[in-house]
Amino acid sequence: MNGHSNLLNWILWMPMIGVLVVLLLPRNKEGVIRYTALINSIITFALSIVLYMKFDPTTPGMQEYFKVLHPWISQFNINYSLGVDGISLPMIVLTSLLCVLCVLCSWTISKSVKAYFALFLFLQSTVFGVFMSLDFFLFYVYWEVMLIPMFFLIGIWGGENREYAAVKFFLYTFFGSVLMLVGMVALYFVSADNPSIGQNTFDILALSGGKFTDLSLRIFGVDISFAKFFFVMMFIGFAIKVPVFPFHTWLPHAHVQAPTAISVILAGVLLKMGTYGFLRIAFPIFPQASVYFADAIAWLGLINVVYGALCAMAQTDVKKLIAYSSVSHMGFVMLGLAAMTVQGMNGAVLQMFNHGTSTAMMFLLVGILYERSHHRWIVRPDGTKGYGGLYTQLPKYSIVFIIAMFASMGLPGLSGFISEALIFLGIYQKYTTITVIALLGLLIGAAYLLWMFKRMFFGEVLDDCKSYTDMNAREIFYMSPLIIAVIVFGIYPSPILDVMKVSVGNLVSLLAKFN
Amino acid sequence: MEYTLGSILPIVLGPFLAFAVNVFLVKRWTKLGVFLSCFGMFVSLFYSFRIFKDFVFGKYSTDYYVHKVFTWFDLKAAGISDFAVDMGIYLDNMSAVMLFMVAGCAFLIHIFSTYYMAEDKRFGRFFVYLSLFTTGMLGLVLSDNLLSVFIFWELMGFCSYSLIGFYYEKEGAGNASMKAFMTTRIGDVFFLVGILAIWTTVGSVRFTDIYAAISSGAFDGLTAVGIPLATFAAFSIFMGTIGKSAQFPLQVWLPDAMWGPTPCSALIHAATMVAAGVYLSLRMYPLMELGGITTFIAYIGAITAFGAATIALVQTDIKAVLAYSTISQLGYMVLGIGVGAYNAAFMHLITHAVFKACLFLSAGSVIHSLHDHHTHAHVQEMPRMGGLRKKMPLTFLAMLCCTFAIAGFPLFSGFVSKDRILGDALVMASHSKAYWIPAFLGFTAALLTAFYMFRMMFLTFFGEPRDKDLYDHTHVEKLSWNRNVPLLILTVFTLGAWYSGNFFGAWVKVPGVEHKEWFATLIEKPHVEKFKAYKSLPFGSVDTGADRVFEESHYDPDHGMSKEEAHHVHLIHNIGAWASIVIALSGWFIAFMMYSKRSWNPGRWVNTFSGWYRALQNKYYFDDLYVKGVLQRGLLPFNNLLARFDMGVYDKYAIDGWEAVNRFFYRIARWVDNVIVDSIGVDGTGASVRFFNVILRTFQNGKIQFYFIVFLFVMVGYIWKLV
Amino acid sequence: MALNYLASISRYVPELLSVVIMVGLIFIEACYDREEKKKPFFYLAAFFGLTFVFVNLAADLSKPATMIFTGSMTIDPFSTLSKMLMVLGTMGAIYLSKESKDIYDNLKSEFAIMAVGVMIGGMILASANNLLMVYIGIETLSILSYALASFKKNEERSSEAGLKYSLYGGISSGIMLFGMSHIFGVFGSIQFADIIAGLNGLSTAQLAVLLPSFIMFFAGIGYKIACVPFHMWAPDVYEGSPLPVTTFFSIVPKVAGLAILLRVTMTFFGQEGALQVTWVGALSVISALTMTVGNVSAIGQRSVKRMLAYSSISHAGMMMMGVVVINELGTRSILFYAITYLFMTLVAFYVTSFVADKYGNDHFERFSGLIKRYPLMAIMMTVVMFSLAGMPPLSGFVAKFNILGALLSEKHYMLALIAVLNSVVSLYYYMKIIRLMVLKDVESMEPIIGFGVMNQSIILVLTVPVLALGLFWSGIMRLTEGASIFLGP
Amino acid sequence: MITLSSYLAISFALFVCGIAVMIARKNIIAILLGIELILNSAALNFAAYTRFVNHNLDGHIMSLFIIVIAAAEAAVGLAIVIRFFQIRESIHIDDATQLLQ
Repeated sequence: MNGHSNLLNWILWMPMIGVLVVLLLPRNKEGVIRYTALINSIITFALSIVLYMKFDPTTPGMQEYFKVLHPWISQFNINYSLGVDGISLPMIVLTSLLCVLCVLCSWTISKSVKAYFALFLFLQSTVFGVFMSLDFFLFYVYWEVMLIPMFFLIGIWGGENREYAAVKFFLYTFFGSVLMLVGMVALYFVSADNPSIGQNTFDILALSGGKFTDLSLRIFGVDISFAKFFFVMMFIGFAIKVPVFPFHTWLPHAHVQAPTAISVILAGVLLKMGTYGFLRIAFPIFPQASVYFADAIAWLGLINVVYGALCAMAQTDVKKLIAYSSVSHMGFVMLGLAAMTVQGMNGAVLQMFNHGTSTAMMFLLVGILYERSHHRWIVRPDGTKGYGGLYTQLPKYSIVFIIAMFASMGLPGLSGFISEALIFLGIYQKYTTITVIALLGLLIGAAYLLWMFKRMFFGEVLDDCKSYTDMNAREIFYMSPLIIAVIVFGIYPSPILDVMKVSVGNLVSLLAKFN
Repeated sequence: MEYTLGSILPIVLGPFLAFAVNVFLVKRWTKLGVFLSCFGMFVSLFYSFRIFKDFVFGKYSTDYYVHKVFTWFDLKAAGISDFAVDMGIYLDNMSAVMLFMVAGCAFLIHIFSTYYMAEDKRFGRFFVYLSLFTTGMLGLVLSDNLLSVFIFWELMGFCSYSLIGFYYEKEGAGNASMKAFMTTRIGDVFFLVGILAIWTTVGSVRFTDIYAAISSGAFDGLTAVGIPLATFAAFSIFMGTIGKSAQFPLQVWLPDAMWGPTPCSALIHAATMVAAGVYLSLRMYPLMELGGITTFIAYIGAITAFGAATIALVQTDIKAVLAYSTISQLGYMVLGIGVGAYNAAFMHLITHAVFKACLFLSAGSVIHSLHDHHTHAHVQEMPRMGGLRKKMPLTFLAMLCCTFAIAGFPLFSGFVSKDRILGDALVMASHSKAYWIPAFLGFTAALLTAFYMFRMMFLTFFGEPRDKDLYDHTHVEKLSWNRNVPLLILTVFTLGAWYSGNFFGAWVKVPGVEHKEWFATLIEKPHVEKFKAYKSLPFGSVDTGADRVFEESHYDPDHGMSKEEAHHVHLIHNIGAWASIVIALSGWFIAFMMYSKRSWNPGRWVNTFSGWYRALQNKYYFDDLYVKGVLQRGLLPFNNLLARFDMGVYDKYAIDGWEAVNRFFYRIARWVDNVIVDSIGVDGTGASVRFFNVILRTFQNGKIQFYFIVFLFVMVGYIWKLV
Repeated sequence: MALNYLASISRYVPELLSVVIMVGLIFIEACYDREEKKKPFFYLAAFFGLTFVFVNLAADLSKPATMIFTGSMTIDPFSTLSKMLMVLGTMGAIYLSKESKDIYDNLKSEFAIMAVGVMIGGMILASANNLLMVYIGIETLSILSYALASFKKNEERSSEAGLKYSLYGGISSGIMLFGMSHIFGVFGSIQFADIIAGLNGLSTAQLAVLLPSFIMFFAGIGYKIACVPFHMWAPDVYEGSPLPVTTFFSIVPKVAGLAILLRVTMTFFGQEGALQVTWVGALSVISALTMTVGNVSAIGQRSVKRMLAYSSISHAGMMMMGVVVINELGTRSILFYAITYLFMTLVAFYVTSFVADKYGNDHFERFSGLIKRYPLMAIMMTVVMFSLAGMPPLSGFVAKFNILGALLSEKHYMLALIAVLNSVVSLYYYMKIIRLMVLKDVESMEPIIGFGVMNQSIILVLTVPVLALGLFWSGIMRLTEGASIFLGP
Repeated sequence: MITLSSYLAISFALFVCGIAVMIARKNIIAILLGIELILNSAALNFAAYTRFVNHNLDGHIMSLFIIVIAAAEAAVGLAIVIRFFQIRESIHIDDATQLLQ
């Protein structure tokens, strides 16, 4: 394709336009505000579909056709440069899709609607920014700005313990990202010494390719490999978002306290930003360091899988259970990344997408249930059942729940399976033991979901469940895209795989050079 | 016959489309939906019969096959990877026979269900699941690689989950369905490991490629987690069988599967799910041999067969008896695989499928007609039955034939297949001592089988009705096509002749060859070196097999052994045959004496072996071990501990602790400001200002001056450091 | 080299102007009778005058750097910029004093006058080019500050603050002088220019004398910047003195002190050598300590004012990191930081002061639910808090980014890590206010008089740069690029 | 013969005395005096250096300014002390502890 397109600009700024419109609308016109947000997000989604259509899967790396580049800060050679490749495209589509659904599912929000939707659209735009930006500085800015709307969305509209959760999420991520900041600036200043770059730059593409392998730095008179040191820095930065084991504890709080739509965005998109960071920045810029640390990453991923699953099994709060389950599932992604094989990497990226859809379904469903029951206890603290016999009470809901559950369990025919199978195939080639243990994690994963389902849905209908109404048209409407996605991509994953396999392949071959 | 997609795909698409349509249809137009599923089944039956006929009566060759493949998805990137995941259809004699059996049983079960489930309020949904379930099994049989086997395998797992939990108002159903899914999934996980191991070694998971790889020694010298790779892979895959086919120690889920409606038990126990496990092991037989785990398999099978049979002795629920008999029979099949009776094991799979389906359906028809009008529940308890043969003669007839079959009476299918397994077990035992125990257990189990099956018959149909009230409310069986026809058809196929070919072998007789047992002739162990030549065709293409030469199969009763060896084997086979006849009869006799003539009192046995009796009633305490021991004592407390650690300890102290640390530093700062000063103020012995002791003792001190002191100290410190 | 006196004066207009303003203000003040509460003309004059000074300075920016009064003063873009900052800070403080209730009405005008005086001291300090000028500048700065600190005449805390400030200032200036005297002894001149010349051929004995003397010299400056360990007076004084004064203290003297610190560093330790190594080592330790102590102490505070005071200490530490790296980038980043810091501090103190006026104290709880009552103010405060913590895309982040860049360009990795981790800590206590303002429920709905339309709009105007400089900062960068230290022709 | 070193010795003595006074005495006035001592030691240094090392006027000017500014500083200091005294009726340094908490 020749010529050039501003599509990325449009996708990136469309939500911002929405923010402006919402802000200009009067506070009491809630209906209008809702519809504005909805229309805006739908337009964005349409644009992202157009992007998908125009995307040329055969060309590796960033697509020239979509590149946007304006100089921003000339002194630091910082540019406003956007681009899209096979790794970011699925994420962009996923984000725009989920945002539409989230707007729909936050229809019932009644507390200061205006602010809510303004912040929400703002959040959407920043997330797009993270997935599109090719300039490290820009990436960092978006990465950080994203926290601000998130903080308020959790802190204002969240559950009873929202403040603590919001602050925790904020500080945790901020801690990680400042470490990343140091790495970023350090890279900028060493980049000039590198003959292949020649100038100080934040351009991710220019920086990537393992150009800093033989640098070293002194701290307290000790010589440390530059690449390794800053890989660890960035690893911590991204690992907190994923979240990888020692840094995972913000997630249960945030997910549980956040309102439904925000939990969906959190689990569906924000967690992927961490792994996306690995794919876009940490691995390409420090390939040799990442190969060096591959074992550690694999073990951490394994811990995620098993630890998350085991913790999930003990939860009595549905949302918390699902939160831990996504800890476990992101562990699979980490395993796939650690494998650094074609299957593993592709599986990881595919899993990023699939987990986005399936876990979003789970959270949406929990939200629907919460609107009916106003609690989330599987087993109340006093030991009585929180739910029972929902299968009889809410048949439609139960069917959708089963689909979501088995999708996140990785049942063949539903989206989770293919990605997980690919990941396992990839990781097995390197770490047999880890694979076997991780598969046991898969087993536990099935166990806690089924157990939850059994406790909530089987048996006689509880008295206080008798009043619940089944899913209404709106809810069915916003669930249906996900149902379709989960089933279709479970049977025929090529639409996603085809756009990403070349880009992922390039990354793999780059890493293979340092193996 | 030319094998276009049109001639193969309908087998799967029939039920699948029925399912797909029904999902939306069945709520509104239930009747139409039900008809659709049955019709879909019929379509698949029709096409599978065509293939069956063509393979068995037409191409009379052991290595005839149809293999069509297509690429599901790929990760091809120029110069980086050419990884692609292929799917395909693989047809050979085995799958042809299997297809016919599955489609036939499933179809009949569908028909029966229209009778059995008619009053059920979820009539329609039942058929949705049924169609999907059958789709899974048929797809599994058609598939040409382990991955798609696994996919359909899991699909069936899901369906069994839904069907066992069909009456979701009951807690028990929930438990049972979860138990079934989880237990089988344990096996599945290992199966997946096996798939990965093979995939990474062979580069493909197609059966043909795996055979070729085995023959070319791709597994030699490789190891995984310290054991030879072949053993590792074989074991992992066999674990899959253990899970799916409810072998020891994962047999616990099958009895609970009774929670589902009876027809679905028939489907699960007979034709589809449990058969899948054995089928997989048969397909992977060369790998098992290579891995050298056949002895292990034999032991597993024998233990399962014996243990389940013993448990079945004490069951009073008619379906429970059948369930345990299923486990035991599956044990026989696995034992057959273990002792190398490839052909016999597969035959037993088929025969068992038929008579067990028949048994369950007839049990269903018994239960369905025994309606307790107090509790408005169907009665399954044998103690409340008795003398029912007058009420429902046809069902009685069907059940009787099946019982003969399963008990291994001559002329019935069970005899043909089981006897061969036992015979081969004897042969193996004669070769090596290691096989004595399996053989012995096998024969004992045969005795027990005969006993408990006839016990069931006597308790159910003979003697005087023990629950008069119930008996009187049971109206006499009136013929209805969708109740009795399936039973009768299945009953017909319980005759051994169909399989052994003693009567009908002539059908598949080709000029110049004498009587052949078509089954023994057409089904034989895959000769791995032949598969080097096997090639697949693109999916859409027309496969006539014209481009390949197939050697006509000839049945060698001596199995390529020397004369005296063969003589020895035949001798043992004959001994085995006679032995099993005697055993079956004696089993019947004991049951007769106990439950019909009532001259032997079973209670006495119960008293003498009370310990055993309790053990049997508790299924050897396996459930207690798993549920109470492993889950409630082991996993759940550990989880709670872990979760509490995660939030209560790690998060609370390691993460939120940083604030405390900050406050600590802050306090230190304050301390430096105040405490030291005050202490100096009180008695001038602040450690840090010892230098100024003299002055400080004489003079009191204030805060500002403390500032000065610190100030000066820093100055002095710097200067000290620098000079 | 140096210009003749008239020419010198031509470059010295701003300072003279400020003196004129100060004197003029005194006269105007005298004209009012003592019942007169609000003195419109007085403030009008003050603001016009200061604006005029500002414009003058701005015009000076483009002119080439030079030394005046026989090299005793340097007029270079750097000093000019820092002077501009001081002028702005003074204006902000004066406006706040006009609005605040924290100062007795009859003293408000005096505050303005003294503030201008302090500002003059700062200006002298900023362009001082010999020891004498440094001394005079610091003293002018200090002596008036003592008076300002004890501005609430009848309040014990205030006078005590003044007392401490003065005593502490006394000793530190004394020690500084003692150090200076030895420096003078070694080099035989008080002109920086001569000192640079003398730096090369130094005997070890001289070095042995010199290093302690420099440290003593630094004590004087460090006390003005309030860096650890010379910071102890700061919280007490900030707390004790009225809010406008605190605002003033946390801007003008700091900027002046940093300016002179930077000049001294660049002048004496510009070239490699034993001197530089020691100095850089000492400075990096001090700056890291300053930042950490400031942050750690700020967490424990209940009063927002005290919290801001401590945080200003930590910010000073941050700016000192720009001094540690002895290069253009450092200078630039310090200037940028100072610019952004000015606006942020002003807004923060404005809001705090108005809230404090309402309730009589400035505890955190007073801010709770502000968004419900004054959404605009709450949002502004939020923006500023995030900016102070260094969240993109706000100017505070860019400032931190510049400092970081300076550090890493000289490969001070450890310092950089300490800096960013500190910003995490700081985020925590800044967020405390945001949490209260946005997430908590409102205490009482009665209005806050301080938040009139005028004040709100002024706060808004002051916040605009905080936002704008975060996104479009290349302009300011270009401005600061020229602003290098002038070390003589 | 009086050399530079003797001057320096004296000034250093003054310096130390000043410090000692400031630390030791509780009377605020005394502390102010201590400050004066330190300043004087500095002034003396300047004068001495000018006399012995280099013969320009810088040192003298410094000393003069020191004297002047010291006076001014003392004045302000005393003013503050008076204010403090008016409030607390004491010039005891230990009374200046309001800002501790």
